[in-house]
Amino acid sequence: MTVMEQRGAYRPTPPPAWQPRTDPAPLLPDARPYRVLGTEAAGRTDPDLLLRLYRQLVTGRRFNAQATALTKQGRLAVYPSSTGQEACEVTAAAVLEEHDWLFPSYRDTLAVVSRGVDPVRALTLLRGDWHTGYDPHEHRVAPLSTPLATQLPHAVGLAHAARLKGDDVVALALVGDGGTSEGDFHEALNFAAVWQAPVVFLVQNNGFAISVPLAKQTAAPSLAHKAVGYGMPGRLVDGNDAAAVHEVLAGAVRRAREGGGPTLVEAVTYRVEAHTNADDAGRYRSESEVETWRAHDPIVLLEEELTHRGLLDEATRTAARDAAEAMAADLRARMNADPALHPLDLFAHVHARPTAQLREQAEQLRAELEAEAEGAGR
Amino acid sequence: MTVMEQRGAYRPTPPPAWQPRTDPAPLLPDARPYRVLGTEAAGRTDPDLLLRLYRQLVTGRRFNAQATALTKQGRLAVYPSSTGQEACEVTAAAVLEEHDWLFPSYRDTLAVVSRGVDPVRALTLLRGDWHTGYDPHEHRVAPLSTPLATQLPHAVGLAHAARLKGDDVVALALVGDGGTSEGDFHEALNFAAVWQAPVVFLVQNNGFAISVPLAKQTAAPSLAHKAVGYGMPGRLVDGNDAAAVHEVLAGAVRRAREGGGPTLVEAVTYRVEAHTNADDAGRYRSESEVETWRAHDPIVLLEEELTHRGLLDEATRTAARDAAEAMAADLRARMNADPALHPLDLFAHVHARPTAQLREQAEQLRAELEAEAEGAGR
Amino acid sequence: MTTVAARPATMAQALTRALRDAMAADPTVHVMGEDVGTLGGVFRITDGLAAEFGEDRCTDTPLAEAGILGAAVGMAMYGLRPVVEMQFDAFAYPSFEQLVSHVAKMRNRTRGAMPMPLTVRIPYGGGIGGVEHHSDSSEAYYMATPGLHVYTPATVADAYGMLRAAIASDDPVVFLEPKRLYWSKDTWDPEDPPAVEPAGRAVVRRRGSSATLLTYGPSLPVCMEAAEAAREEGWDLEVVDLRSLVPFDDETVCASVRRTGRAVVVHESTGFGGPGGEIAARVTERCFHHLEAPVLRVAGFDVPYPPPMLERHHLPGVDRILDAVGRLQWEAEN
Amino acid sequence: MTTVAARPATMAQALTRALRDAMAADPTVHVMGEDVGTLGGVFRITDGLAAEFGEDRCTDTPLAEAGILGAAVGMAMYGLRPVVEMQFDAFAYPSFEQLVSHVAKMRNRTRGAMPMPLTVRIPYGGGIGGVEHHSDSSEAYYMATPGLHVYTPATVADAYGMLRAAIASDDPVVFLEPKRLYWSKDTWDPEDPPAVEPAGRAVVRRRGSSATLLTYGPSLPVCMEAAEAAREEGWDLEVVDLRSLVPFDDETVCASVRRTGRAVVVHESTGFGGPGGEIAARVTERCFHHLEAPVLRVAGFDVPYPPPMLERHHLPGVDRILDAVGRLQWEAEN
Ligand SMILES: Cc1ncc(C[n+]2csc(CCOP(=O)(O)OP(=O)(O)O)c2C)c(N)n1
Ligand SMILES: Cc1ncc(C[n+]2csc(CCOP(=O)(O)OP(=O)(O)O)c2C)c(N)n1
Ligand SMILES: [Mg+2]
Ligand SMILES: [Mg+2]
Repeated sequence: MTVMEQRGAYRPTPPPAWQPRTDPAPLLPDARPYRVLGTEAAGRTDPDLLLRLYRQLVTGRRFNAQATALTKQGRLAVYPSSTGQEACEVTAAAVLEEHDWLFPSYRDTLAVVSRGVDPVRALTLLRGDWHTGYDPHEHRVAPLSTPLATQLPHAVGLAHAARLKGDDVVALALVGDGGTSEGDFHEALNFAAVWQAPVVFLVQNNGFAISVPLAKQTAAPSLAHKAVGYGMPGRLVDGNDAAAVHEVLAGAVRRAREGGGPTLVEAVTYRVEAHTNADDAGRYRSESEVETWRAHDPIVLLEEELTHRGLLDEATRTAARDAAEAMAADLRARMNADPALHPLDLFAHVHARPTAQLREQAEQLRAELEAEAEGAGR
Repeated sequence: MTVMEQRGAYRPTPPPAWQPRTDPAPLLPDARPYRVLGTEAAGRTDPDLLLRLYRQLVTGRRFNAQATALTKQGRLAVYPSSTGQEACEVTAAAVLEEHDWLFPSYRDTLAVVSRGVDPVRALTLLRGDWHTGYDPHEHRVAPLSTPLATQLPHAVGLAHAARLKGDDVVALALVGDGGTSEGDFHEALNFAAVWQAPVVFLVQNNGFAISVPLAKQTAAPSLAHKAVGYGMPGRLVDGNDAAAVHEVLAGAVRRAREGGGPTLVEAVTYRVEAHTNADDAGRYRSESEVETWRAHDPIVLLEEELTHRGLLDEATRTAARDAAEAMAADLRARMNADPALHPLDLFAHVHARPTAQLREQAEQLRAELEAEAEGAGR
Repeated sequence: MTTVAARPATMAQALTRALRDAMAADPTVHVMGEDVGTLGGVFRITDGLAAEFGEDRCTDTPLAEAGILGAAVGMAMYGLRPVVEMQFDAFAYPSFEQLVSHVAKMRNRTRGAMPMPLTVRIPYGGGIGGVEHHSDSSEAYYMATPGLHVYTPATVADAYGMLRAAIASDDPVVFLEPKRLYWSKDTWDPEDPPAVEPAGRAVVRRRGSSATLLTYGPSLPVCMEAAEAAREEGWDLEVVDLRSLVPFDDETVCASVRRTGRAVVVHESTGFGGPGGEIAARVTERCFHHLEAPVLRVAGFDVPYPPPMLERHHLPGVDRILDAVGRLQWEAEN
Repeated sequence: MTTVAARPATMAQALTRALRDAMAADPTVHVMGEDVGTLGGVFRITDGLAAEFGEDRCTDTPLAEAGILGAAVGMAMYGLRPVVEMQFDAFAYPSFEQLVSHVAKMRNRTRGAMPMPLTVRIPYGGGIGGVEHHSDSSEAYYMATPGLHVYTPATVADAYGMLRAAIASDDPVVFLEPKRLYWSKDTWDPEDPPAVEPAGRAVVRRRGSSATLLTYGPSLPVCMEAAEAAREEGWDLEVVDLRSLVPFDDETVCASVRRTGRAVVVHESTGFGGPGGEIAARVTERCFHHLEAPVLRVAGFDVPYPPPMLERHHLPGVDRILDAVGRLQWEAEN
């Protein structure tokens, strides 16, 4: 009797019903980054939106250049530029409603500014006069987060809290490719999926974490593929294609708003400049690699599309450029002054009310400052 | 002119070459847990292996029962039983070569014992006389790890170190379903994949993290689906089917040994007893749910297969039972004695050489103990 | 609420009652952590809360402490008052970055715009026969982190009052619960809870004139016992329960030490780098000319917390406290 | 090695040289961390190591500090001597659980069978105009963790010698590198490195008779400057560089304080709960009858580290040190 024949008579104990908790198929990202500009999909785009994004990209690029220049003039302690990534930065702000929240990472000053925060205030951290220069509640922008990926659970918690309260709030959280390796990334995505929190995670995969290229960061097919492990959809998009980023992010935000839960979006882009003004990118990558990406510049891509559609005349270009220059001039002027500093602020916000010890320490500093002033007065 | 017609003449800037870093398709787990016993695949199994596993399961079950009994007698501080999960526990040890390493989680005393560690030594942690009772190098078993998931990066580091040295070592690391939510799980899997370290991660998904059911732990299609996000294969297996677990783990170990890199295996099983002897499982799950799983018991499954194939006679059963009883009797006897304690060991291994301060403190304790002994002697 | 007993009540019951009352009084109070919902926590402190207030108010989270605390930070940003339970002291460590870099600093970072009115409850300390990682005294880490408040009750009534105060605080509070006092009983009546008083003050638990024992949490009962035993030796010891390690009540502490002229700090935490150094140093700075002897410390040894069968040798006990009191240079007085 | 300059050398160069020599001397030494390979680290301390020893010996890891340290633990289990670089002080916090629960405890847990001969290099402290999270002084956390050694060099020669000693140590060492001294220069000759001496000893950097400044790392140069300035006020200050916070060199420290009768502890770390409490307390315990005044502390304020434009108000400077010396009750002497 063969084993096969035996099977007929044999009724093994059935396993308890087992079901995949969600169907994995729709969670998987496309095989290649989604593009709109220069593809058939571009025909569906709203010309006004494209023009608006164009103006913002031009201003954004200028902002990055101006901020980098300010480091050279000693007006900023450091600036991590998002040049080349402006399509992600401005779009992250553009897809949100006023009552939504943005959770930026340390590189995302441009997204913060695009959301309406006064550039001078947005740059406070990098200028060095205080850690955060704006009231997060005013524009619903969390502080720029320096410890990588730590802002992601904050976004989840805030979105969850808003949903519990019945408020219409979506949180969009930004993180870099390097940040996806941190445990906090994992924990945040898991919480978001379990709680079905209205959060969108946008990973700007700009190819590097300082000097470390993506290949040393992950062996995943794409970062968007991480989504399936949390039971949320992963979307892969060309991060230099502003229209594509807009469509994908807007869709994810809509989904979150409608109760569909979180989405992980990976935008494939490139950090065209060095990590910060203090970094020497020549130590870890070739100029020719950078050149490839300069050719795929988000502004150029959009200009080509707009030009092709006859939407970009010289007047529009000039207006965009002028607006950017005006922003830069204003920023330059306002940053070209020493901020008013209050040394006793050191003690003002450590606790709701200073402890007796902090009051003593503040008194000590006050006395020192007075002595200093007297000494200077003499 | 329509947009479509325009496309013809328009050559948008091409994106830089983008390739998924690995093909995701082969990384995805099967849609349902892989089974062998009671399926056609059972015909391929080695009868000797099945019989060996059978004997180990019977002994393992008895070990769990005996250890739980020892808590009632006050001989163990606590015991987290792996009853119902013995197929995973004994197989995790069975698939390894002598020079491989096992990284157990706190519930895996049975895996440690199955690897050859003296049960009394394996139980030292839970008895409470020292944190680890065995020399990890002797059987290449890391200490039972209580902080969940923290042992996973250790396994990766060890496997990586061995590979750098050119040694033939595979590390098999155990973790629970709850442990997969920790950041360390994420970081370990990512490091393993980037380094292509010879590690196998076995998640025993036993349905609960203490009281928290899997549905509150993750929204993923399965825990095995997390693998794709790291670029390693995910395998889903019926954790109560010893033959299936053996086949899948042995395959993953082989792959790792041959330089194919890490694998994530999710074994779907069930914690039949309470979290520990101190837990009251009735507070969070129904007896009927437990009953469903008792019917899918790993020993019963294997007995059915063996019986059906005519491999299990009464003598074999009796021999297995007798061996288990002998193990239990020996364990009972040897645990039924107060371990020799050396209070000054508190200071012996904090550093390679005790600091001056620790020497002082040891002297203080020695004096106290002497005074105590004198007092008792009086 | 089914578990609140009539008097006498345990510290565990008082804590449960505090959570319940805080949740009833303020809909923004949310309890979250591992096993806090259906199970009511491994120490049953959150027992009944999910049933009474729903799982959205008392939530079983995934098993990830950084995620729990990080999510709580986000919830606090939105105006909630999260009360996080860490299952054991050593299992709070994964959330250390969230605690130090965000919880402690968010208010300061935003010039007060984003306060962090959250409470992190951590069962701490040893003496319960716990296996490794279940008996750490981690208060030194939290004391060294500006921006946090650190409370630890030692009595049933304080467990209630201080937990209410912690939850009501607009600042983040690390609330350290001495595990081995969970089942300590007192005649405090849970049905008639005391008014919530602002924490931050130490209290003299026993008046005495010979020397002051400065202690907190799990070591308070040991010090009370030592003070009783000291009478035989002719010492009349004062015992101060610090209650709040941050803010530190220099006033009460120094008043006592100035009165007695001698002090011993007693805690379970390791001596080197532990809380006792700070306490002894600041008392000495402030009371130097009143001191007849250096402020001594009785603490856990400078070793990783021992396994259950050896912990009695590690924990400060009555004898070790009396030995230290004996070393307070009594001859020098004459 | 292309970056090691002729004398005088910077502390950064001495550290690089120490790593290089350690790697050359012992094939089990592996350097790992974020950006340590191709880039040579953000402070260039690992510059040239990947080129000389290959990427398997000096490895750019994924961006995950717990993973880095956890993997290093596993590598140490297999007999390697990992040297981990944390990029900045505050970015070591994600690895806190691995450090406290494993690195510090593994040897003890296994009765010596599994030592952890690994080094965790952490650039620490402020004064470099760093934005938030780039200037923390986190030594109190590590001092409070039994099982770790904690070293911090203050001179170029010590940077070399102590890092070699840390790597050679069979115990885990948290090696705190004062960032603002990275570019400090000394005539130490990298081509003729001093013999590696066992760390764990303090050293008197300046002899004096009036009072002792107890300090370490970034505050040593400030104290030396203060000692010079004090001469104008008629004080002849002794300066002790602690070098090793764990183990602590009570002998050298107490010998100095007994000689001078007065002491001030100086460090950047916040005062409350910071290292100074332990230091002051243990000095007082041991030298009480030699003290003319309480041991005072000059430390960072009890606030989160300030933004660059305000840090000068936070950091202990010469004036604040002299003020403290002035409060050492000089009248009482007469
Ligand atoms: C927890 C933590 N570790 C390390 C750092 C130091 N650091 C700052 S930026 C950076 C690289 C970030 O790379 P990525 O996430 O890809 O963002 P990108 O800089 O490309 O925008 C590192 C390692 C940090 N800020 N936080
Ligand atoms: C870091 C950490 N957090 C919390 C705990 C407390 N704890 C012990 S077991 C357990 C549940 C573990 O669940 P799972 O990972 O599924 O393993 P199982 O118990 O089912 O084997 C928890 C929360 C711990 N040991 N470590
Ligand atoms: Mg990047
Ligand atoms: Mg489980």
